[in-house]
Amino acid sequence: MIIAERKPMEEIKQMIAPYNKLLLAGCGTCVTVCWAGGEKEVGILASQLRLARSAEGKEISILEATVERQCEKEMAAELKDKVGEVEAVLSLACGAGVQTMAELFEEKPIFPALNTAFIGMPEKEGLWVEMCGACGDCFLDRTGGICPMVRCAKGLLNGPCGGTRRGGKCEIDPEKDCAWVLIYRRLEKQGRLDLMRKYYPPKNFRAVKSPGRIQAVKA
Amino acid sequence: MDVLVIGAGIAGIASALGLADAGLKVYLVEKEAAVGGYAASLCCKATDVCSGCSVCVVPEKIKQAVTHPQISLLTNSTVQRVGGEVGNFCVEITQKPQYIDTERCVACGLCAEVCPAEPKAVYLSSAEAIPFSYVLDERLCLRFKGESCKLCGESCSTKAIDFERKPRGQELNVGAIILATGFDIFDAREKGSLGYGRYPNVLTGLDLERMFNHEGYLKLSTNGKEPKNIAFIQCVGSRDEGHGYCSQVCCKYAMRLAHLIKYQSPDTQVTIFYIDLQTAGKGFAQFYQEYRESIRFIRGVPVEVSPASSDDLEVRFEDISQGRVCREIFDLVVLSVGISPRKDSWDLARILGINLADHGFFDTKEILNSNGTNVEGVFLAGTCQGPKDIPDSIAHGMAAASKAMQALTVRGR
Amino acid sequence: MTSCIRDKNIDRVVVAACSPEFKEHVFQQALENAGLNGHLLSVANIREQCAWAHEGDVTEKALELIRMAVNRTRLLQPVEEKELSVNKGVLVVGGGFSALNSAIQLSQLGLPTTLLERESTLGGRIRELENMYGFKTGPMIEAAEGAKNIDILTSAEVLEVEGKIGNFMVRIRKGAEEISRSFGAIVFATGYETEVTDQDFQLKPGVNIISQERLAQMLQASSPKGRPQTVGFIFDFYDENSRFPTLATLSNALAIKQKWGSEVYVLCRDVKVDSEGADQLYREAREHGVVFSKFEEKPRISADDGRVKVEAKDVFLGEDMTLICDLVVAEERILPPAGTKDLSFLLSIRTDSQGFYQDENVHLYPVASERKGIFFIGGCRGDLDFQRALADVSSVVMNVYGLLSSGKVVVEAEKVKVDPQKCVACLTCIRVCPHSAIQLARTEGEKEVAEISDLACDACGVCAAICPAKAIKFEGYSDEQILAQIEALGAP
Amino acid sequence: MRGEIVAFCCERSAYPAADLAGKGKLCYPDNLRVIRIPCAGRVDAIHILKAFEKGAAAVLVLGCEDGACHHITGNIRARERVRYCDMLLKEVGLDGGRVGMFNVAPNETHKFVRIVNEMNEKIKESGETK
Repeated sequence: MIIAERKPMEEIKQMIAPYNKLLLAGCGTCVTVCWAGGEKEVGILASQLRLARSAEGKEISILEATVERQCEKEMAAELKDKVGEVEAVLSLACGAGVQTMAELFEEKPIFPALNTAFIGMPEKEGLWVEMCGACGDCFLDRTGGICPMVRCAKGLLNGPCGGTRRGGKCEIDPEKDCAWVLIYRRLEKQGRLDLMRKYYPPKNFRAVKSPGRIQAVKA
Repeated sequence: MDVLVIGAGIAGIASALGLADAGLKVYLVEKEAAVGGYAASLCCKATDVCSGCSVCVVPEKIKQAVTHPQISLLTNSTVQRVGGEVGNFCVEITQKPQYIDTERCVACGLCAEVCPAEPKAVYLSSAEAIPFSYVLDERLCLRFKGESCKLCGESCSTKAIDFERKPRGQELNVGAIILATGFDIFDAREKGSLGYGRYPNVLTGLDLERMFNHEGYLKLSTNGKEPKNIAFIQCVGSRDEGHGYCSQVCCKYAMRLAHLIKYQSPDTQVTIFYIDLQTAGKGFAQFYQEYRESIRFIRGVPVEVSPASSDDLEVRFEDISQGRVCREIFDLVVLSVGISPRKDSWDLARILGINLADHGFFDTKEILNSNGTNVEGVFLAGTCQGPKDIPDSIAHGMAAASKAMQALTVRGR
Repeated sequence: MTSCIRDKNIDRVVVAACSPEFKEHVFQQALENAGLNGHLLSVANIREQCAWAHEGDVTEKALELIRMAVNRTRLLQPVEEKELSVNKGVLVVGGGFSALNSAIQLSQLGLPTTLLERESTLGGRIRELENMYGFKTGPMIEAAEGAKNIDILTSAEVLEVEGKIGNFMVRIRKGAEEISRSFGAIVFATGYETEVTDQDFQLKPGVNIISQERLAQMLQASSPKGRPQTVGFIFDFYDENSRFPTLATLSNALAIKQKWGSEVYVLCRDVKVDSEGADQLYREAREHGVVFSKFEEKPRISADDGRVKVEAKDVFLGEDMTLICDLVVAEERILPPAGTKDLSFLLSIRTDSQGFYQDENVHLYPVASERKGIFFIGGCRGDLDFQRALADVSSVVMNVYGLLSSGKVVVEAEKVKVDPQKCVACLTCIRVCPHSAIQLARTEGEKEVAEISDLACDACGVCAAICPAKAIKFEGYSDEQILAQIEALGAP
Repeated sequence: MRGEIVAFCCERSAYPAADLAGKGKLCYPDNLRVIRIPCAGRVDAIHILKAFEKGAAAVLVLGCEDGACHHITGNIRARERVRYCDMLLKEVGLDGGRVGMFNVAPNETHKFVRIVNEMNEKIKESGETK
């Protein structure tokens, strides 16, 4: 799932400074699940912006709407009427959603209210951790299902850096586990520790050719 | 089958709720005008966090009981006579005249405004009282002194006042009876050397609880200042000649109150004089270490409190760890008074034909059943059986309800 | 009021009067009597929180409070009551004193009970108690075995608990096989464990240092060979909250005096006498010549030529004393039973700071847990004495009986409900629900959404507040209804 | 700004405490508007923000004592949420400290009155009452 978080308020305020009629568009999928851009967050941000404007003694009119997935043109198109009523749109979707909106409503400025952070999973309610860097060349088969590229602070592919702290914690952030300690333990459990001895050449980061494009063969 | 619960303190309320939730009709008889007993007059002892005193459970249980469709509440009422046997008790109850109808009174206060008596003969007993209604005190009312005053009755817009009310008797038919008459607080004046009742700055733990409830903070009655050096004396009316038992509540309430005082004003000194600290029990271990750091504990029970100056008190005690008699000055002495059996237990014991145990609490039939009595169908709940704190009283009240239910079910078959 | 509602065809009611605390249900009844759903009512509290709370003219405020109530009432929807049937069967986990007694009492009230014991025989630690209270284990087990509606499963353990009060599905391993059964409520009476080893202070059980349990066995044996001349008891050694060990010590010390006539010393910090009859027992022990010595610092224990040397600083004497004992009875530290952690995780139930079942929350005492229909009694929820454990037993019986006896429960249907269209199945509500009342509905052919059990829900609204998709509506306290009250602020 | 104090009161603790304050005739500022809620954990950021939008000068969330919440952690969640709201308000230029979470037991009337009075003093200082 895509994890995002709200941009700093100052940045948002600057983006929308020239406009007095706005649509706050939420997205009902990934960013709802990670508490960043669902209907609730739309309401909170709208309220904040109204308060900010009224503190400055200025008017603002805000429409609020949330669609199932902003990254689908058909779904984003549901916002057509509302977009027509406003001067600009503040999208609380991930980068894909913002761009879909921008493509769909070319005549209106579409601003991102979120910073899209990573692909991750919830550790508990309200805490998400990065799991996947979308490198396009998955090698989880040989690391016990743990990706050192994103879960090791240094992105090392051939074992730990040597700075691992007591208790298997990361040298850079003692709050975090050393990914390679996790990998070792996992492989040990599976009786596949021999994989630790193998050397793997530097990763080919050209697997995903930007701009990425995947064509399903069956389509 | 219906059940009678005598006493609407926390144990009686727990019993009544247990049975009512199981679908039985319950008569909850209370001697006083308001329900809740002692538990309802205690203060919350939470600081930043709940200290587990359970006082906040009480108003909620009261609310559940008074709004429960299966519970009939009879306040100002006493049991006069009991006949019959388990499954078919016949109980005679008398209700004191209710000159002000609690159902009609809206507590607007007009009656008190017009009352010419001094002090006023109509008043609210307390803000916490439930039912919340004015009461007419016949000892103060001019009308009951032969005058023809009826100002309050005329002022009452809901016509709640009726001077002609007579004591009301009624007979109830019940299958089982639960006694939950509670306790008397030990009268600290009996320990004359500790000065309660003679020196204004000697208070009981209950006085302190009520002061926190009514004022929100402590102040000395002599000079209106906040006390800065406080002594708690444990086991006043417990574990001595006449009271060969531990009252179970005093150590914990003293420590919790002491901690609350330290929390409100950290520069106040608090000393607790004790024999054995009773720190066992769920949820207390985590606080005890904290208490040890903030409170001074001295092993030994003081024998005498005497005035040192106009405001201060001198406490003479044997410090056991030093093996000598010491004197120290405090500005407030709190006596951690214990739980005593009710003085009127004897009357109920006679009416019901049940036994009293050595200390004066109601006697239980056997060690395996602290709810049962020598009379089948009569059960004990809460502190009328022996000292208990609020959670234990609730548990014991529920247990009595369970025993009554079982007795009725077995008979019903 | 009832006739007015009926005659004028009124569809919602605002009462501007005293606090709803004690009277709301009266007005609700009036609505119901008029054929109107009782939830279509708001009470504007213009007495306690307006007229009585301020000096001077508060008419403006009263009007505003009424406007707030009117705004809320406009949006109210009826909440219907629904009758759900519940399974009357009760699962009692454990086979010790509390478990046996509660099973017997439950079955007497006509509730079919299943007793599930981990060991191959029933009884648990009851035999240790025989010494203290003089009752017999055998008849108690026989009573349970003889009762016609008690089903006994020995050598069995709980693997999984699913579902809600009234219909818990429990997966049980019995020996080699696995069985699944449904129960209306579950009572855990898994007891406690004890530990006597303390390496740091050399207080480890051996020939001369024994546990209370071992002592109880020795006392039961008719003629012990080589009666110890001097016996020392030590407690308050590990922690200072031992209630049950104190009682065991007092009664065993007395028993030794009476049976063996040994010199008996009891070393402790404080004698815990806050249980019924404990202070009397303490007196009796002293009268029979048991010597009590209190310490502030932990005593030092060492071996001394086949005997045990105990050195402590007595607070009464103010000096060091040395005891040479033939036998030292070590305090048993009361611990939660093994597996408590796993089981509490499995049940999503919190334990207290000592690791026992049941959170330290006064509203759960004595026997409830945050999940309706799951109860904890006796030693597994804390260091209880005998009387308190018994009170637990009867309490839980009353609780369970009140819940299940009629075979049905009336609930407010869908008071808190999930809008399946809006729910994105993010699991947030499931993770935060304090009562484990929410689960993913796995209806075939439809998308998975969160579903709130009317039976298990306690209507706190935590889920409605946290739902990022605003898919949860709490009728009476919905976002719209709360915001409508705010909307009325200051508006004339 | 008109300067109301909106208090979200848990119906199990602060709401009865407010009632009891009235019954005891303990006076507190009449700009207090109590909204009854089932648990402090029911209060959401949007409720608090909207109250400010509607001209409230301060918002109080009053729940049970920590460790004595019927819903185990409802009051702790409320505290976190209030802290979050304080941050949201700061972001838009409203001074911190005008939203607060406090614990009140059902019989702690004096504490209830003190909390309301203190908040009222605070908003008076910043000149936002009528």
